[in-house]
Parts: sequence; C-alpha cells; structure tokens
Amino acid sequence: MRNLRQLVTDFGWPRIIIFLFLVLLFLGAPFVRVRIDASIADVLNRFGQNGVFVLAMVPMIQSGCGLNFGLSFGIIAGLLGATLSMQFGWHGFLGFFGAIALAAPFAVLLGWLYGKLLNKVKGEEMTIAMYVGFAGVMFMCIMWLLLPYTSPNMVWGYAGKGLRTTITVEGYWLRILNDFLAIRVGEFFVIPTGLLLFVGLCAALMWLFLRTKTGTAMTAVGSNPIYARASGISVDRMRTISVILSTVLGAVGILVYEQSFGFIQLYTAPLTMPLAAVAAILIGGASINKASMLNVVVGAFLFQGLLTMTPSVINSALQTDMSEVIRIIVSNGMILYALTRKTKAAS
Amino acid sequence: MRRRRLLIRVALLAVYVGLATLAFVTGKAHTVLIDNKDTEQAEGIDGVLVEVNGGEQLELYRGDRDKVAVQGQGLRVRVELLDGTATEKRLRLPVGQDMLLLSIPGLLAGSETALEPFVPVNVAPPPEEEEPVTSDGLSGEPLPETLEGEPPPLAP
Amino acid sequence: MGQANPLLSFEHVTKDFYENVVLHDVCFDLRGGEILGLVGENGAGKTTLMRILFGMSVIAQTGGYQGRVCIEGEEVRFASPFDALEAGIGMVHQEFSLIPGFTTTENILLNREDMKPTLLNAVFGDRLSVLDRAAMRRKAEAAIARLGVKLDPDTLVSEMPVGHKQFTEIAREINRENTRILVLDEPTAVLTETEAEVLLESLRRLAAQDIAIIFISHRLHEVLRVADRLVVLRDGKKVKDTPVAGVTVRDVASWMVGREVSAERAPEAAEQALGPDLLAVEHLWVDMPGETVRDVSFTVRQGEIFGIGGLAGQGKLGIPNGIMGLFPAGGTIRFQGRPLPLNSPRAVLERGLGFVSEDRRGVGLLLDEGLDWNLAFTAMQIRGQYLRPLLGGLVRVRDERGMRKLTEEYVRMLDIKCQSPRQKAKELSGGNQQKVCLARAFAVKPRLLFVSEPTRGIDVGAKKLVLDALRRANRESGTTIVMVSSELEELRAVCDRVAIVDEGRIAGILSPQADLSDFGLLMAGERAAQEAHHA
Amino acid sequence: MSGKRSLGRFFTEYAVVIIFLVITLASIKPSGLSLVYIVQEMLIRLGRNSFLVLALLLPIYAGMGLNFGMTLGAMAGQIGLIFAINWNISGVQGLAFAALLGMPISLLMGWVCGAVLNRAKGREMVTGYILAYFINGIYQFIVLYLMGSVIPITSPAILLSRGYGIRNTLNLEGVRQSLDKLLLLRLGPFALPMATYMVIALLCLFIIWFRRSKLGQDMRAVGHDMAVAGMSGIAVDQTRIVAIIISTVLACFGQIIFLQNMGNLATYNAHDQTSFFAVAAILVGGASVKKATIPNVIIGVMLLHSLFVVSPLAGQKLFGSAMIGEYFRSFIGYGVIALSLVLYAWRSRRETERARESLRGAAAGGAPRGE
Repeated sequence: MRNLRQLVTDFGWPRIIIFLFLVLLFLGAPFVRVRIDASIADVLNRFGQNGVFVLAMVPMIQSGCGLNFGLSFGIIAGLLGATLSMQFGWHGFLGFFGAIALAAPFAVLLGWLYGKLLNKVKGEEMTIAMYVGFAGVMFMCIMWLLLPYTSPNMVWGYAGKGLRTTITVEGYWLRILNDFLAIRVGEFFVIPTGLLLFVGLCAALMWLFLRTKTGTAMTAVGSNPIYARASGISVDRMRTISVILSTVLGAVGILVYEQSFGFIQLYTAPLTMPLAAVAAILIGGASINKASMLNVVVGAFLFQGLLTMTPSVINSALQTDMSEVIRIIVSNGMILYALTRKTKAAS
Repeated sequence: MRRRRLLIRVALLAVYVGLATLAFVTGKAHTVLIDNKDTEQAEGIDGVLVEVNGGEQLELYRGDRDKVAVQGQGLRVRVELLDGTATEKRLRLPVGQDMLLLSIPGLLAGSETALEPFVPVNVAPPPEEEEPVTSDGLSGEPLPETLEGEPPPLAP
Repeated sequence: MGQANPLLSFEHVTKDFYENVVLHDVCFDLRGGEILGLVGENGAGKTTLMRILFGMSVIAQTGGYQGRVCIEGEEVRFASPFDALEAGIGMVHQEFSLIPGFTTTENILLNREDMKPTLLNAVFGDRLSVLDRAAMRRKAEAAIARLGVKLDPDTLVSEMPVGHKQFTEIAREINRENTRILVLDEPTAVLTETEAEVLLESLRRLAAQDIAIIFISHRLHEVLRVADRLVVLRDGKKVKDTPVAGVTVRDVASWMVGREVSAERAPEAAEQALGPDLLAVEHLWVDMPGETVRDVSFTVRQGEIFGIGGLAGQGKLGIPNGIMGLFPAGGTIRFQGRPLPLNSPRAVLERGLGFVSEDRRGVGLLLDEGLDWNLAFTAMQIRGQYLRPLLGGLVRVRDERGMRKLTEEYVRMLDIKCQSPRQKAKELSGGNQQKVCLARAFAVKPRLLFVSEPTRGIDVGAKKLVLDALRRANRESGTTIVMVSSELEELRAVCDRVAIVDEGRIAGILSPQADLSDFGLLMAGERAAQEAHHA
Repeated sequence: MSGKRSLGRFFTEYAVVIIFLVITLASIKPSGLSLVYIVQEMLIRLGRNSFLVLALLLPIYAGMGLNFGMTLGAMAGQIGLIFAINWNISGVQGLAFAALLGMPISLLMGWVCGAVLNRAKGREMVTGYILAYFINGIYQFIVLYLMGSVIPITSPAILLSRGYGIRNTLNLEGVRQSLDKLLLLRLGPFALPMATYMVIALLCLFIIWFRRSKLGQDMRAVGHDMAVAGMSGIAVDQTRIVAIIISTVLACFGQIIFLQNMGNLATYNAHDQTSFFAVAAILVGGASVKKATIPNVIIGVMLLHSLFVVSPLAGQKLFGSAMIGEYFRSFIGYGVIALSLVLYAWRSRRETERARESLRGAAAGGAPRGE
C-alpha cells in the first residue's frame, strides 16, 4: 500500500485525473458510435506529429532555463527550411531531410542569439521569451511577403509575390514518414511506423546526449547552478547549448508536424504552438527544472489523446462542441498548476 | 466600532442595490408600436401627428402603424389632430415588457386597454450566424488579421 | 538610576538545539540608562539569547526554552518580534532592514505612519486614511535629534552613505514612543572609524535619556569604551559579569576563549619534513558578501595542514571562495611556483586544487541526484574520468558502473550511512552529506585541498570521522590541506600552523601550542605584538 | 553622475519612447493621413483606452510587474454588458448597470488572481498570462453553454439559434457611445468626449490620492522590498491581493468604456487583446516593470495608437501591401513589450553588479586592485 501512495504523490493528482478522464473517453467511445480503432490510430498519429515538439522542451528545462515559451524561433527556422526546400523543388526523402538540413543553420543561429539574450536576463525569462518569440513571428510575417520566393506552388496566385498562408506539401514530402513501413490493419487502423520510429530516434538521441559529459553538466546546471560553477562548468555556455538544442528540435518538430498534417502554415500559425508543447510536457509530469523522456512520452500521449478524444466522444454524447472549452481549461490548468508549485523560481 | 462599521457596510450594500435598480428602471428601453387601426371602441383617425416623449412627430394616416424606441418607464404622448386640437396623456409602462402596442384611437377614446403588451408572433429567425469562433492561445490564432476593428468614427 | 527591580532580567535561561546545549543557566539583568556590552565567540549563544528575548519563531519551533525573561519584574514570553516591539524593545540588525526606494522619514516611520482619518475608514478600515506627511516629518526629525546626528529626512536610503543607513535604522527603532531597550548586533561592522565614533557618541546620549542598550560587538576596544558593564559568554555559559572599570582588552580576550585545551593533540612522532612553498598568496582581495577579504598574504608549505581561524564575518571564508574563483577576487597567487589565474574555477580545478565548501546544501551538493553523481561529477568534468566510449568512441557516455564502484569505495572508507549508491543526496543526514562533499573532493585527488567549516552542524561522532579522514589524506596521500574553521579547538588539534583573520586581513599566524589569550587578542583585532615565528 | 553618463542613462531609460516617436513620425507622411484625422483618432483612442491602461498602475507599485491577468476584469465587464443588453437597458444607465453587475464578479476574479500570483512569486507575469487563458476557458463555458440554458438569458437578439450560448458579436446599439456622446464638445474640427475624459480624470485623482494613503504607502513598500516590508509588520500577501483586486475592478470598468466606444462586443475575442494593448501602451510611455506614472500612460496611449493608425497605410505606400503595415504594427507592439522587459531586466542586473562594485571599492581599499 505504501508504494501505491508513493506512486500517487510522484505521479501527481492532476495527471491521474486526466488519465482517468482519458480512459473514460475510450470506454465511452463505443456507446456514442465512435470507432475505437480509428481513434487510437488518430491519437498515435497526433502523438508522433507533436512528439518532437514536446521533446524540444526537455533541454531547456534540464538546464534550468525553464519552460521554452520562445519555441517559435525553432518553428521559424523550420518554416524557412521547408519553404527553401520547396523552392529548390526537392521531393520525397531529399525534400524532407533537405528541409531539415536547410533549417539547421537558421535554428543554430536563432538559438544562439536567443540563448545569449536569456543569459543576459535573469528572472521573468518566460515572459521575455514569449514576447521576443511573438515579435520574431510577426517579423517573419513581413518577411514571408517580401522574400523572393518564386515556386508557383507557394506564391499567391494573383500577386505572384509573397507566400500563401497555407502551402500544401502534396507531391513534395507529404506523409513521407507516416507511410514509411506503415502497418495497415483493417480499413481504419493504420500505424505510422516511420513517424514513430523517427520520433523514437530523436528521443533516443536526446536520452543519449543527456548521458554524455556535456549532457551531465547541463543537468547539473539545472539542478544547482552554483554547484556546477564550483565544478568548473560555464553555466552560461551550458544554458546557451540547451537553448540551441531546443531551437533545433523545434525546427525538426515543425517539419515532422507539417509532413503529417499536410500543410505548411505560415504567418501567425506558430504563435499557438509553444503553449501546446509546454502544456504537454507539464501534463507528462515534468517540473520547472527536471524533465525526463518518460515525461515527454506520457505528456504527449495524454495531451494529444485529450485533443482527439474529447471532440469526437463529447460532441456526439452531448451534441455540443464542448471539447474546445475542456481542452483550454485542462491544458492551461496544467501549466498554472506547474507554475504555482513551491519550487524555487528558475535561477 | 465593530457595529458602526457593520451598519455602514449594510447601508453601502443597500445603496449598491438601489443604484442598480435605478439604472435598470430609468434605463430600460421599450419599443412602442403607435397604431392607428380601427378597434372595437373607435376607428382610426385620418391624419394625426403623434409625438412621444418629446421625440420628433410621427405622421399617421388611418390604418398606419409606426415604431418608437422609448427609454425609461414614463410615456408622454401628445396627439395633434388635423384641426389643431392637441391632447397630451401620461402613461406608465410595465417594466418587464419589451414590446407594447399603443392604439391612438383607443387612447383618445380614453379606453383602458389603449396600451397593452404586444407579443411578436412570427419573429423572423435571426440571420444565420457563423460557428462561434472561440480562440485562445492553444488553437485558433489569437491575433485577428486586423489588430483593430475599425470603429465607426464619432459623428463629427 | 536604580529602579525597584531591573528593567530587563534573564533568570536561569537554558536552551538546547536537538542534543547540543546552546545556553546554560544564563542570568543577568539590565537597568534603564545602562549600556551593557555582550561579547563572546561565535556559537557562544549571543544570537540565541537575543532570539529568545525577541520571541523569534525559530525558538518555539525548536522546543522553546527554560528559565524566565522578565521586564520590570514580571515574566514576559513574546510570541513574535512584533510583541517585543510593542513592549518597547528595538533591534538593529547587522544587515540593514531598510527600504532603498523610501526616504529617511518614510523608513523611520515604516508601518507606524501618522494618519488623518478619512470617511472611507468606516467602510474599508483604517488603511485607507491619508498619510499626515508633515507630522511624519516632525517625528522623524525628533528621532534624529535624539540621536544627535545630522540626517536629511528627505534623501532616499539608496543614495545614502553606509553610516547614515545605520543611523536611519536606529532612529526607526527609537522613534517608537515606548522604546526602553535597544539591542544593537555588530552595528560598527560596516562603519569607518569616524562613523563608529559618532555612533558610540549617540549611544551614550540615548543612554542618558534612560534607554537601556545591549551592545553586541567583537571590537573589544569599542565595547570597553562605550559600555558601563560587560557580560562575557562562552559555550552558552556566562563566565564574566563585571563593570568595565579597570578591564583591559587582553582580559576580555582570555575570558572569551580561555578554556582548558580539551581536544587531545596527538603528539607528532617527528615534525613532518615540510617541503617547499606550495601556495603563495600576495595582497588577495575577495568580494564575498558578508565575508569580504581586504588584503591577505600568506604561504602554505607542501604537506602542511594550514589552519585559518577568526570570528564570523571577518573574511576567513572569503579566502578559499576567492582563490577557487567563486567570487570576484584580485591579487597574485602562485601555485607550485607558477601564477594561478583568478576568477576562473575551471583553471584552478585543472591545476589540482580541490574545495569543500562551507555551504553544503547550497554549493556542495546536487540534492536531487544520487550519491554516485555527486561523487564522480567533478572528476568527470575536470579529469574526463568515469566516461566510457560508445558507438566506437564517437560519443563518450557516463560509466555508471565505474561511478558506482567509486561510490562504494568511499562509502566504505568514510563509513557513509546510506541505503544505496544511487540514493538521493537530500535524503542523507548532515554528517553523511559532509562526508559526501569530502569524498567528492578526494575523488579528484587534489594536490591542495581547501576545506571550509568541515564540522559545522554535524554530530560529534561524524566530526571525529571527518577530521580523521583529513589527517589520513594528509599523511598517507600527502595532500596539503588549508582548513578554514571557526572552531578554534579543532584548528589547534589538527593544524601545523593557525592564521587568525580579522576585518579582511591576517592579524597574525600562531603555532597551535600558542597561549589561548594570544588567539583571543588576534581575534579581537589587536595586532600581535611580534610576528609569530614559523613553527 | 557625470553629464555623459546621465545622458546615457536618459537614452536607455527612454529608449523605447524615442524609438516609437521616430517610427511614428516617419510613417505619418507616407500614410497620407491628414493631421486632423490623426489627432481626432488620438482623441477617440485616449478616451477609449486610457482607463484600461491606468488599471496597470497599482500592481506595478506593489512590485507585481505588468498585470497580464487584467483580462479577468475585462471578462467580468463583458458579462455585465451581456446582461445589460439582454434586459435592453440603454444609454448611460446601461453602462452603469453593466459596471455595477461586473464589479462583484471582477472583485472575486481579482481575489482569485491575487491568491494565485502570491503562490508564484518571482514569475507573476507569465502566471497571470496563463491564468487569463485558464479563466477564458471558464468564461467560454459560462457564456457559450450556461447562458440561456441555466442562466436566464431571454432576448433572442443575443442568443444563438440553438437556444443557449451567446452569439459571436453583439450589437451594443442601446449603449453605443452613450458615455462619449453624453457631453460631446465640438472644438473646431475635433469632437471631444468630455464625459469619458472626466471619468478618466476621476480615476487619475483616485490614483494620486491612493498613493498618499496608508494602503498606497504599504503597497509601495511591498513593491520595493517584500522582506523588509514583511518584517515591519505589513501584511504583504494581503496588500498584493488588494492591488490585484483594484486593478481587476478597474479593468472591468475600463473594458466597458472601451466597448461602448467600439459599438460592438466580440464576445469571445474582445478580451484577448485587452492586456496586450494596455501593457504595450504603458511600456511605450516609458514605464518599466517597477516604475510607472500617469504621464507614462497618457504618452503611451497616444504614441502606440498613433502608430496603429498610420502604419497600415504607411505599409501600403512603402511596401505596396496594407498587410505589411498590419504585421508591422503587431511586430512593433510585441517588440516594444519584449524590448522594455529585456532593457529593464538587463539594467537591474547591471545595477546590482554596480552596487556590488561600489561595495568592493570600499572593501578593496587595502590593496590597489589587480596590480
């Protein structure tokens, strides 16, 4: 009995409530004529789609920079990579991995600048990260209109200049990961193995990195920066590395999202994604200065499960679109729960 | 000291409720239909000028009906016939009633039921409104394309 | 000035924290208008006594106290510092409790401002009455006048010289009409000589207005000049209560530290052959809050255990923290003949210097990580040990097995009581945590090891084990040790030479067998008559 | 301080204001708008937004930074308006009724917000931001599902066709510009909504008076140094909660003034932008996270909104697309908040370092430094 209570306190009450709520939804699905297998396939797909985003949260939490509200920088780098790869007309695997290669330098540069800024500014980092991120996205909105893209697939029809708000990835690298080795069972159930493998690979690389010498130093900076400094670690360099890593993962994350979602969303679309990733990692059980791979998997699964199940089950059960409201309350509630824990504020 | 402060707080609460009801009563708007049709007691008057609460005069022929928005519960109606004779009547409007019908002939004939509630029978269905756009940080984009909806400029 | 019964009296006050006794049967009293000097080493019980007087919550949380505290004869037990303030007892702390953005007047009147009631009071209570600035200003000027110093009531505290801040705080305490007792804790620590003189002068003027003053300071010559009576505390017992007349600083020093040498000093078989100078420090200054080092020069010989003692706040802790680069520092350091860069922890660690910090939980440990982590971390980061190649040497990953072996080795050697090498550091007792910090430093096999307050706050058994481990490391693996501690006894038992630091400078270096009152004198800031010869 | 340094301090202090002034002036000409039109827009927007921006002052005094949680007050105001429209109360009485109804709701919301912020000391701003979204979820639940079904809303004009839940946009016909038109003063080509200005002036007087009250003094003490204030017996947490409550109630009234000027209520979106605009405005006016005055509010509202008026058209002329102008002003809006937060955090860090140095100077008296 003792370790059950221990398990509950470790897992935390809010997560248990959400988990039970999700199980309830799955149980209730058949009664409201919602196909279980289609729902599970949908959850798996969305889990893969957003997995890398949630993973991107880990480095900065581990190094004590707190929740990365400025993930939009990574997304901007990813969008640049995607649009350039399409401009060059690369298709298939070359298109997708080309986009990642093109996005990487932007991500590293933006991550480095963003890291330098965060090091100069101790205290209220999260608010500053959020607004610098918003300003960056808005700046890119202007750039999307001015940058000399020419590929007809992307540019506005009548003006011939400036990018469309949503660009289809059809014919380039649509579902390139999802369909790779996809296992189809029956008419509704498909497992996007390629996608899950890719996300698994990223998670494994991150798990490995956290085991390396630099990774260990970064974790130490997160749990006690003064201890790290006394052991000869340059705290600022570690924090910058963690920000660069988080931004690069953000870039990869948006590309994985787009190849599964089917569209590149430009202009103000990236504004909402950081909050979703933050809510997911916190639902997974991460605190403000500690996050593990388990938190990523559990968080992404619970959060995306919530997103997919509530609209279908609740709507058909109550004939209303209540799911939107429930999702807002649950995800923001989780972030609020984490922010008001008694941990010492990010250094 | 405790009692005095309690007393004052209760008084303040009373003032708060009083103000709210005052605003409600004086502010409540009604739409009054000015009707010049024949009724059992009296038939419509041909050509009459009606002025409600000092607003601009409405010209009604027999069988006409016009609408006036009135604020507050008091109704001061001034009816002027073609031959110049004018009569003025003061009426009270029931608070809860949004729509009322005032029959001018009934009014002139001094009948009790000149003013009675009007229940809109077939209210045209409100225009089909679009799906409610709920937005927050997590789904719909938070920043509308135009940051500032253009308000109608103040009448210069 | 004698009243019927004394203004304030302590009767048989006794207090213990867990098992060690901090105050033992302390009795003394205080009359109105009398200045009482309270002196004693660190840990002698001065601060605890004041906490009892002020009814601080820490006392109640740790089991309350025996004995009685009486004001004008009847016993008082204050539940919180505010009750003490209401009863007319003011306290001036060493670190200022002033609001930088407020003016002198606003600080003096903080939370006791004069107010003009407004009609909103009846509804929302008296916090909505308007401040009566004119009355506030008059009261502030009156309080300043009582002090006899010139302070401009309108300057912001943030733009004030340090001395004026001290006077503002005192003015705030005496502004309360019924203030009858004023306690000052190390008030002159941050003042220059002239400012201190003005402060003492104003204290005499306050005493003349029948206010009783308890003056706590380690600057013995100041205490002797201003106090009427002197109480000396040692190890929680009142050892002396005498009028000041005819007492010299040397007497006070010997009372403060004079105790028979209790810790046995293992007679060294043969004076160890001490090698050449390993570490030479010239004109070191370190900016560590509360432990400022102004100008320190000393040398340490190869294989020696060099002790650094002195009272709290004099800068002894600043020396290791400065050299290790944890706080901004300047001056020239030579290690093994070659200059050592300052302000860069990595370079110092790579040259083979280790450091066991005095702040175990804050600096010394990763509380949320396992013991193996804590032990192997520095060795891994500096020496690259405990890493195993993976994927053909492409990347090097933590060698969990190697780290566990290292941990088990040190758990046996230092007898660290823990369930497993992976147990979280925060779950260990104070003594075991200290052993973990020691093991972490030993794991790097340093040539020179700084140890700061190694035995602070741990039980007696663990103290002996820690000191033996240090001696063994010195004798067996020849590690030169610089031990900084406020426990004079331990320094004299373990070290070959003991330097005493006072006000950021080395007052003198003595041999462990030197006379206790010499140590007391150095601690009190009296320069040793002659430079101590090297032992 | 030497002349050069104080000049340097002036620039970093008002960097934001200067940048904004330059950009606005530069874009007036290309926007092609007549000066009369711009000034008239300023007069309208001063009346519309100043009250909301003034609501930010008290939390800044109490050291809680920029109160992103003021959106809670805006929601309360909107709920008040919904009831006023439902019972068809028109004119200024409609506004008064909405305000009176909104006050208790915003009081409760302010108390909740204050209690939550007290649990997240050191990161109040981001917690306020997230709390606003969280309460937004509850607001939508109430307005979209409870109103009409559980809460008696009868007027068909505002209910969704399905019988419950409020429509997306409500036409505030009955109360539109009723406060502005109450005492409309014509001065040459300009129309001045004097009644609104008077309400704002009243609030300014209250703030000035409040600063001199005991509660105001306690708030400033808590703002400067929470620990010392606590030690001197001030109820720190309670003072902070009062600051947030007052700010939330003012935001409720401010939102009602804002909406009566706009003429229509976007039920589910109007409050999203409230805190963004108010925070951007006060920062543009030269305020910081720890220091803000009434002039900052007035200057900020005029500067920010003048740019918001001219930039779309300037964008049209300069870049050939109004969209660029729109995005540009959002970029400037977010940019100014980010810039002033960064400048403030960077300057306070440097100040603590400089304070350390001044101490060190005295401490290192003995040895000449680094010889």
